[in-house]
Amino acid sequence: MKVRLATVWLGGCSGCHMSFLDLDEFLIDLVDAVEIVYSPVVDVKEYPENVDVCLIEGAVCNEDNLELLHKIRQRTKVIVSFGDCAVTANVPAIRNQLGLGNRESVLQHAYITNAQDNPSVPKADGIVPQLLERVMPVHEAVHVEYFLPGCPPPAARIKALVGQMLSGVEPKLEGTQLKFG
Amino acid sequence: MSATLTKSSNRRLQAALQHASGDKRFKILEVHMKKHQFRHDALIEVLHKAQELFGYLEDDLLFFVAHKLKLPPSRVYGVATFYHFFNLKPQGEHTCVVCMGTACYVKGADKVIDAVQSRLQIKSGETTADGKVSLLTARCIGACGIAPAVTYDGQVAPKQTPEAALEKINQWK
Amino acid sequence: MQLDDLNAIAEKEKAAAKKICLRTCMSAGCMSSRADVIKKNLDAEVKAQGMEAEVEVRRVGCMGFCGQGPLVGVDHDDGREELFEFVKPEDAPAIVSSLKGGPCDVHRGDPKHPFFAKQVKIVRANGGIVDPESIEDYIAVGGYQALHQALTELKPAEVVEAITKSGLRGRGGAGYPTGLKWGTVAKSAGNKKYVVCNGDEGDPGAFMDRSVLESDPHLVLEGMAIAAYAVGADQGFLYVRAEYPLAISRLQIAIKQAKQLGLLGGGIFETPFIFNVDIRIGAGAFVCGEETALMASVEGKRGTPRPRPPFPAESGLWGCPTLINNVETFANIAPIIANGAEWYASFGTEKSKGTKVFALTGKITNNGLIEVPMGIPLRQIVEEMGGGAPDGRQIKSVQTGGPSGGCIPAQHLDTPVDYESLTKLGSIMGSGGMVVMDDTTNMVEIAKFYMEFCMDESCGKCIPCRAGTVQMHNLLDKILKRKATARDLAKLEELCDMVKNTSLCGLGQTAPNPTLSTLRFFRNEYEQLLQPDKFGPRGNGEPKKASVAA
Amino acid sequence: MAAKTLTIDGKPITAEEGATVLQAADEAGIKIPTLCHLDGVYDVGACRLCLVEVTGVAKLLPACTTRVAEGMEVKTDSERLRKYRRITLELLFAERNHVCAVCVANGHCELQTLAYSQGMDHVRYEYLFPKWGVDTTHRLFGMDHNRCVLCTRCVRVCWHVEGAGTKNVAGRGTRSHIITDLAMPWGESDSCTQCGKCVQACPTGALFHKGSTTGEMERDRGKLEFIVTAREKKQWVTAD
Repeated sequence: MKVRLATVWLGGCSGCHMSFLDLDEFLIDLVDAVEIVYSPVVDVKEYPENVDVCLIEGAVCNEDNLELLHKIRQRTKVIVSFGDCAVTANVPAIRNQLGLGNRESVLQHAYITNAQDNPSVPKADGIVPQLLERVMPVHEAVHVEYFLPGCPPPAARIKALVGQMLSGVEPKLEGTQLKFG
Repeated sequence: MSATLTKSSNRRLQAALQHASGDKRFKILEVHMKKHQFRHDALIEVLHKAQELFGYLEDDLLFFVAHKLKLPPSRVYGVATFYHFFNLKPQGEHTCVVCMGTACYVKGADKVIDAVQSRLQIKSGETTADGKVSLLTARCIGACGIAPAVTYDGQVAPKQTPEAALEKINQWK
Repeated sequence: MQLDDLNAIAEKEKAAAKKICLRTCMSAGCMSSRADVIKKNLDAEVKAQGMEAEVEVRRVGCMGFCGQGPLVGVDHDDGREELFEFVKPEDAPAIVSSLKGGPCDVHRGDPKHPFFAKQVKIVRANGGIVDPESIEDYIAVGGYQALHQALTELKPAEVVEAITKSGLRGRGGAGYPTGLKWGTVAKSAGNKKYVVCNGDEGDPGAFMDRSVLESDPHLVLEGMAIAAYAVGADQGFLYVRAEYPLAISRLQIAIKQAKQLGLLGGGIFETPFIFNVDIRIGAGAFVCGEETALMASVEGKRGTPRPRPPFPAESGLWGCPTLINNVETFANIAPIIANGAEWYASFGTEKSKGTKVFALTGKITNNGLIEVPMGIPLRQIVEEMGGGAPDGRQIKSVQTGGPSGGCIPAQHLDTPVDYESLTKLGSIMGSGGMVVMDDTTNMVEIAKFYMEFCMDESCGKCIPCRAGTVQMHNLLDKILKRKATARDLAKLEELCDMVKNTSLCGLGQTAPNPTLSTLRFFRNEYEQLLQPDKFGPRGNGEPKKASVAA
Repeated sequence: MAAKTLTIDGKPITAEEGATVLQAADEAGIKIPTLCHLDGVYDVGACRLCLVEVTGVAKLLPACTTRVAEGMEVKTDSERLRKYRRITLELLFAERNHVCAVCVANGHCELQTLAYSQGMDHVRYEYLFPKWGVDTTHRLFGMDHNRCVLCTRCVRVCWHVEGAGTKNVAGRGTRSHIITDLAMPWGESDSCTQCGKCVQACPTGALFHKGSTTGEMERDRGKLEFIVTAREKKQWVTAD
């Protein structure tokens, strides 16, 4: 049976997914071993049940992120924090330095101060997700099994971890493979 | 070609000395430093004296001390900010120091400070906007036998309650 | 000054004694309730009632029963003793007229109360008896005789030996054998040596040293002088917290008086021994109680500690051999020299000799200072002397050692109070703070209280203490806010272990103690606050690292 | 000078009397992780990364300030030490805002290198996200307090090598921070000689040459060693 693999994109720049696509021919090997059941690159709307492995890119920035993450944790055996935003909260968390009220000030800055036209903060209950008071790395919200740092993690590093996992050994990255940034 | 040599004069020191020249307290401070033979290790005693004279340690004053004791200004500033007894900002007309030592804490000092904070609308370490009252906490003033203790303008008051503290504060404000 | 002069002063003082002595406590606790006005009114009243010839109103230091203050004690010439408690300035006429049998409804205390009766006073023998601002008073009770004896009858090495034999251990907290420390400094090579008295009593809930300094400053000076003679130092520093203005002013007076009589300075008792003492005033930094930080502060620097070795005994102030002892340790020296090491060693237990002063505070009926022989069961202190918890509550735990110590639960109240027994229970003797907590106390909150203290007082030099205390504090806060899971508690315990073992100085190394000790004895209080780990590893109980075979 | 024989991680070693365990290990090719240590200035034993186990000593000892002794048995790499080092690094990363991805020192940072070499793949403690500023008032250099680990290397080189005493630590505990003179903008400092030694000494991206962007801030530590060797050993040309 193929491994049911999901990849998820929370608050991040999608660079980690780009790096994933840089796996080139390894992607072809991967297709033999895994079934991609949920990902920004496939058209599935609902996160499915019984997922074996989920790579999560991005920090936990808004209520949607958090809700999805909780669902992922309940439906997934192994979660991998994929890239620095997921592992450290990285650049999305810089707004945390502004302390309480940082939500309002970043929205003000993005949608009013820097607006080219029609300055207004997007608000629609139930449609536009609320920003969390504090951006978190994934493991602060749910338990995470493995960490794959890097901004973005180079394809070789992704291959190493995924490869170890698929071959059934306990995944372990070492040395420069753990380098942040 | 002729080389030009310039020497930027220390404007900050001159400003500080200018400031000092018209103020008797600097003279008193200098006498105190002399008593300690301008020794480096007298820095903390000198800062105590400076704060006693001026109420707080402003930049010019620290610069003056650094100059007289022949210490780098950064060292003087580092010492002044290490010890909580020294204030680098002016304090209020009155000070209220709530002791938060263990004995006072288990006997309700937290309730006293909560009451005072909400009455004055400031947090510990702050001064009211009108400059009337500074609120501080102490880490144990050694008056545990009469806990909880609060020091009002330097006078220790025993067995304080939120009501007693507010009564005192209301006399000031 | 020679022995005859000393004796002459003592005789003169004794001859001047009046029939009745009204001892007015003028220590910081009673002063906060206007003890100064009480003394003034008593003076005026004695005059007004024409009793100046037979009544002396004496300013004295701490009597110990601070919770009942202000206190006035009465000594009659027939040996009768009386005690007035909760005295107000307007009570003066009644108290004075009562001496002639007049009516007096001022609250009376019992001088035979177990709080007093169970005490053995060595360090505090003069507390509440002598006028701390009068060197003659101190000399009249035998003061400076021990210094004379040391200088004229003993070689420095013999003084060290006496202290070693007495079994005295450092009263600052760690309990290092005092004689051993003195011996090291004495043996260290160097022309210049220093003696430092650590009066930076920063433990919240402790005020033994303040009381000793305020009540009997000469006892400490005499102890320092004997130490200086023993180790070969000629300069002393007395480091006192700025929070203790009364202690500072009394020490200044004491130093001045001792110099005037030639008991400090050059050629003491006409020997070649020279000893000067300077006061150094702290400025609000708990870490300066740590000896290397204290030395940095004496040198006028930021009070940050440095790694040991080298120990101060070899390289201390300005690189010179330096002896650092705590106030109470120095206060034990003169009595040991005067009465002999065997006499001292007859008090206490096998490994913890002598007496210890404790500040008994918190949820306890009788608040105040007590001096008890080492080895006394904790229960005797809190129940018999302290009178148990007030308002009909039960004692839950007794905290000793302040932010470096731990909470001893009620089931261990029969533990003897000595260095080893307290350490075995995860606490420490500490400097002598004893804060009683009753059954209304939340022990996790207490742990957080102490952690917050350590976090605020961390000097910031080493990473484990600077950043670790913050994280431990935040984890405790998270537990108290009912947001933490068992994983957070595990993280807290791991951090406690790490900070304890890697911090640079004693502050960081002991900062986890209150948390560890409450975890040891009150773990259920933590666990009750934990939340289920809803988003923990999937399928609780399963192997955490499920491998995914293709 | 007398030589001392000891073992480090089981390897017999001879070191000069007075040498530190760190020096002895270094000469024997055993690498002990350090952060506050800097060749050329005195040691403070503050970062606690170089703690080692010494047989017969209950406490862990900092290799940088512990002198070698005859017969000493040192362990530099036990399970326990590795765990403590990892926690120390996690605490540092959580303490300030170390965002490697957008740091001038990315790829040339001692903190970053220590983190991956000690196997730190994530930080388990909550990030504190404090608000610290960046001082770019100096003509040549900048100071980003968000990246500072308070190793005090800059303070020590400024005082002991340059002799200017411009930098020092102010405040205490977690509010400790590096200051210039009386905590004034660096560009207004009267004492700064603009020598740049502090920038060379900094292990992270806290001190940088103005104008460097992400990953561009490389340092030349050799310059400091050169000055110290020249001053102390009167040697201006050395083999390494």
